[in-house]
Amino acid sequence: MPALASTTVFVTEGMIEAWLRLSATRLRERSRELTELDQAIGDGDHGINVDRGFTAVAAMLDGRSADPAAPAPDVAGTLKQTAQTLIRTVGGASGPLYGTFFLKASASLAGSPQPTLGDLIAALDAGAAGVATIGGGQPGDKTMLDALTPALSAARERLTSGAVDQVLAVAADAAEAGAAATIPMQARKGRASYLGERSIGHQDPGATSSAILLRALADSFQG
Amino acid sequence: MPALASTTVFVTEGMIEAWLRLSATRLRERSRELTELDQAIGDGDHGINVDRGFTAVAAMLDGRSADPAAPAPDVAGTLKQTAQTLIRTVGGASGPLYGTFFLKASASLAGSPQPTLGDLIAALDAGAAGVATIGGGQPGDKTMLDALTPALSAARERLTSGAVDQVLAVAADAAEAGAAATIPMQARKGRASYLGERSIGHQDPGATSSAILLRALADSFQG
Amino acid sequence: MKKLINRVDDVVPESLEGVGLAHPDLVKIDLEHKVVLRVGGPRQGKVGLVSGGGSGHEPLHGGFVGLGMLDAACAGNVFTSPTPDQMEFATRAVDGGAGVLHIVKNYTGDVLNFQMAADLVNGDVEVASVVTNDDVAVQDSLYTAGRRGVGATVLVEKIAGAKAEEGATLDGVRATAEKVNANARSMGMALTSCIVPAAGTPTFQLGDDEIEIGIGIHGEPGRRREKLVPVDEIAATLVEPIVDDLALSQGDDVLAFVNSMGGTPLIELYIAFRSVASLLADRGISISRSLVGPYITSLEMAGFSVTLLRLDDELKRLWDAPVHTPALRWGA
Amino acid sequence: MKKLINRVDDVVPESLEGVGLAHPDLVKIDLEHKVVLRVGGPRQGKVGLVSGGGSGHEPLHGGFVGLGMLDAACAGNVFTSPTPDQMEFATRAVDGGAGVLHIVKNYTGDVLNFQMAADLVNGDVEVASVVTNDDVAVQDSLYTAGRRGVGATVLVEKIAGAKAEEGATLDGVRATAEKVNANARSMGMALTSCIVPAAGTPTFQLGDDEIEIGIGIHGEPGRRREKLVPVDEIAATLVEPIVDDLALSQGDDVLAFVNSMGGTPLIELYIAFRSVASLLADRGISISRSLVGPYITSLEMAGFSVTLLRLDDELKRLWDAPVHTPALRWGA
Ligand SMILES: Nc1ncnc2c1ncn2[C@@H]1O[C@H](COP(=O)(O)OP(=O)(O)O)[C@@H](O)[C@H]1O
Ligand SMILES: Nc1ncnc2c1ncn2[C@@H]1O[C@H](COP(=O)(O)OP(=O)(O)O)[C@@H](O)[C@H]1O
Ligand SMILES: [Mg+2]
Ligand SMILES: [Mg+2]
Ligand SMILES: [Mg+2]
Ligand SMILES: [Mg+2]
Repeated sequence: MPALASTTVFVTEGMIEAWLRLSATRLRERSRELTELDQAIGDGDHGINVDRGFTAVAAMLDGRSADPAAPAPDVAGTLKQTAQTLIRTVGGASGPLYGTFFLKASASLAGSPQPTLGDLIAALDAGAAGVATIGGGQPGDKTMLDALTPALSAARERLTSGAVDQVLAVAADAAEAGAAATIPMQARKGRASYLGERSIGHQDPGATSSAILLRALADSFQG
Repeated sequence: MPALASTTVFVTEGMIEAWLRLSATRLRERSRELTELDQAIGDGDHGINVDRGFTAVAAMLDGRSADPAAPAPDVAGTLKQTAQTLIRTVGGASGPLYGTFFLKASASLAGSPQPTLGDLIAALDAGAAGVATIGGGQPGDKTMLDALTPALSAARERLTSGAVDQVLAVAADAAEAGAAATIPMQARKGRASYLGERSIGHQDPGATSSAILLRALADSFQG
Repeated sequence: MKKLINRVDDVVPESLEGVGLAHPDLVKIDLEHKVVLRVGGPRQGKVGLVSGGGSGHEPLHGGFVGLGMLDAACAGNVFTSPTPDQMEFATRAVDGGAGVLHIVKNYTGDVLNFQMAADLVNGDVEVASVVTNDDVAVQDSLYTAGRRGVGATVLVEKIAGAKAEEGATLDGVRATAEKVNANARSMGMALTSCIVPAAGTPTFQLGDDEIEIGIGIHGEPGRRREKLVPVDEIAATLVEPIVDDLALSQGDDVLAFVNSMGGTPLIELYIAFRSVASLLADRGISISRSLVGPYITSLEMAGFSVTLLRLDDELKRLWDAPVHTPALRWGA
Repeated sequence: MKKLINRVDDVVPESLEGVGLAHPDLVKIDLEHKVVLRVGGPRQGKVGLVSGGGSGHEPLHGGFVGLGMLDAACAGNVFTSPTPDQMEFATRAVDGGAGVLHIVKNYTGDVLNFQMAADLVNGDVEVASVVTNDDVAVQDSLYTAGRRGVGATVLVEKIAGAKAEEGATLDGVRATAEKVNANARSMGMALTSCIVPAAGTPTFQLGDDEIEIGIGIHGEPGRRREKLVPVDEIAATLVEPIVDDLALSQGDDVLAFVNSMGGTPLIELYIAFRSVASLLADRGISISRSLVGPYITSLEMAGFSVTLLRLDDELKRLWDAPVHTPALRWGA
């Protein structure tokens, strides 16, 4: 993809589908790693949970495209179906949280039939805000917000100056750095908070899966 | 002890006590080994059982001798108290079986205030017969009878010709050989019989504890 | 991993099917939603009780569906909260017009999913909820997820169930449930880890002489790791913070619940009960009701937890009221 | 060895004490004789039921003392038959003039010790005995110790207990007990070994993918060692010899008892129950009563056993009769 100034680039439904499918593949590949992170400071199911959820998302996309009667999907609609699928199949904390993330992102795009990359970043920002609202957390609590929040603000900063791939690459980089930065944190939200000081020294599984989602976003839009 | 022809040698109560105490020591030392044999073809308690029983016998002897009011014990009385102690403290199969062994031996000596070694061998023979009666077993069934029966017939054969220590040494040798000979046998009595062919290849724990008793008899009378 | 299962993915549905086959007089299973329903429901005019949570804690919750306890239980995947659609289905299924109480253990996932479910039935079914949070191993704080819900959940389900059976209103049942939760505290420990079937490996590793104090019911690490000590000492470590937090004192009357984490056999559990009883006797606290057994477990984990509930006459009456479920039965 | 105990030597007495402390309304403990006694005994005119055996099988037997089941249970050391003096004490303590039934599992030690006890009370108390021998994993033969007594023992205690409660004579109670034993067969398997506290090490070693088929309740080796397979297949291996030996056929009605060996949690046990139910359904055999849980265990051993009892109207009535013991309770 040529290095266009990213604010003017349109995000198609096909690009979102590609992102979701690549996310499903990556989460499956790294499911065991995520579960092991969750064994250390949680209950050892995070990789299983997100793998189950995104496998269902991929199946939902397959089912939809195999159905000749299905209406042509748009970005907001796909994000909403993703949210519903995650809420229905994941459970645990990450089900409602990722569900809310995609639901709020979808709502933010409801009025944009042809969203730009800027709209998408704003939508994901709304998604992260939704996570913060229902979960009551904020960056520094050792949760997925520690990957999402820095990623989206890095993207926002790059938006006017950078090309699409740069914008999403800095977001993915920031998400990965944010996930790594959870290691020294003491958890204040989610199951890891029960551990108190013993949560220090381990990377948060949800922040890690969020970084995987953002890297998949960058890679799929670039590809 | 000089090498007297053994039929004419008297067996004192003190000799029986020495035997019982040495048995208690030996069974304690070899308790784990007996338990491991029982783990292979039984339920893993034989060493624990006989150790508990003979520890109680030793305690009974101690208690008796510490009691100034206790009547002077005789051989038959000590064997009977041993039987009662074992029946009360061992449980399992070996409790009633060894209990019967000592009870029947005691009964056989009831009319002999000054038993000879020959009387003792005959008494132990009666004990083994008691084991066969209540247990319904016979030599070859892979039980304690495979040590007791050959030991007592070897002793009987040596009685008229041999010295005390020889008589009891051949008995102990025969008991140990008998215990070893249980290895290739398929069990027909006791818990090991549940195993069918899988009982083959293991030495019977009860035969082993019987051999320990007979070796203790030889060693204590010699000493 | 050695388990009595067919396929990892079938663990929860097949176990639910087994419950249905073993107790057809008490429960029916909706396999699509993985919900255990009391037979003969919904009961007109009776407040419905719905609970649920991750699987792996059996008999909680499905084993407590029946007369005098729950009307429905939603089963999630192992150690994973069920989803809002399951809870929505259960809530609608048990509503007899008097409203439905959600009994929720305080975990982020359970709380969020039950909240979403309540939103989904909003306007159709009146829903109240009680969140159990009795685990004193966790520091309570506004700035964290707070204490976990553990053993008290069983007692809430029994006692609120009896209250609902008496014909109380939704508010009344909720108030009783909250009273139980407010008067109960728990703490647990583990001798061994558990193995989440889909993970296939132990959630944590303990040395041959190590125990985990303050364990939760998902194999999540506890307060600290210690050397194995006699159970009298372990029991003291668990009982003291409970007694302190409940401010129990001489003359108080409690229900003592000594719970197996799943792999601990009764012979040991009763030794632990003896330790607990003697610690309470030392403090002049009397045990007038007791419950000993595996009621809220963590798969095959070995270990136990202690829950104490301060009793009054109402709680005793409701505890003693008839109950007939797969896992708890008396008076009926 | 990690266990919730204080000292190895105190395991049995402290566990008994715990039972007494947890269930003072049902049982009292004679610690000197290690006997669990039903409160309010002896009952004049009622046949007394005494059982007992090695410890480590809890709740068997002490957990089954109470209304409609046992009058006394003698606890031996772990996996070691109790001694005649314990049984003599229990027999005398429960005799209400109508005689006493000894319920004995078929192990050489149990049989011999109960026989000695019967001899000790001869002339004072009329004693009858029933020897349970339901384990089809063991070949029955006159020339061996015969089959082991396992799961049927629980059913005998329940059903003979109900018969005695109805006021039947000693002969009548004995006949009912024998009828249950004659119509019941069992088989078990293990995923892991157990550890006898005094031994301190596992009784046997199983590989990470191995199971023991035909295990007894003392960790004694079974029929054969196999690779772990899905529980549907394991259940078939256990159910087939039972169905054959009982000659069960289409239209028969059974009680299906799926028992945890101690360390197997309910989530797995219900999957096993489902397997058993589907195997029986395939053969047209209907399950009209069921029992699922840890009732005759082997310390912390993981595994399960299946017991099937062919039912008729009398057995159903007696099974359904009220029972109130620490481990089994309904109708009272
Ligand atoms: N209140 C919260 N806000 C944001 N993220 C949270 C919150 N609670 C938990 N999380 C995230 O969820 C992750 C755990 O997800 P998962 O293991 O799937 O659920 P559960 O904790 O229910 O087992 C954590 O690593 C954390 O990133
Ligand atoms: N019928 C019998 N006759 C003779 N000896 C027997 C008989 N049954 C068992 N034994 C002996 O008892 C031993 C087992 O004793 P022990 O382990 O103490 O009892 P249990 O088998 O009840 O656990 C066996 O090794 C065997 O030698
Ligand atoms: Mg988790
Ligand atoms: Mg043995
Ligand atoms: Mg979870
Ligand atoms: Mg034994």
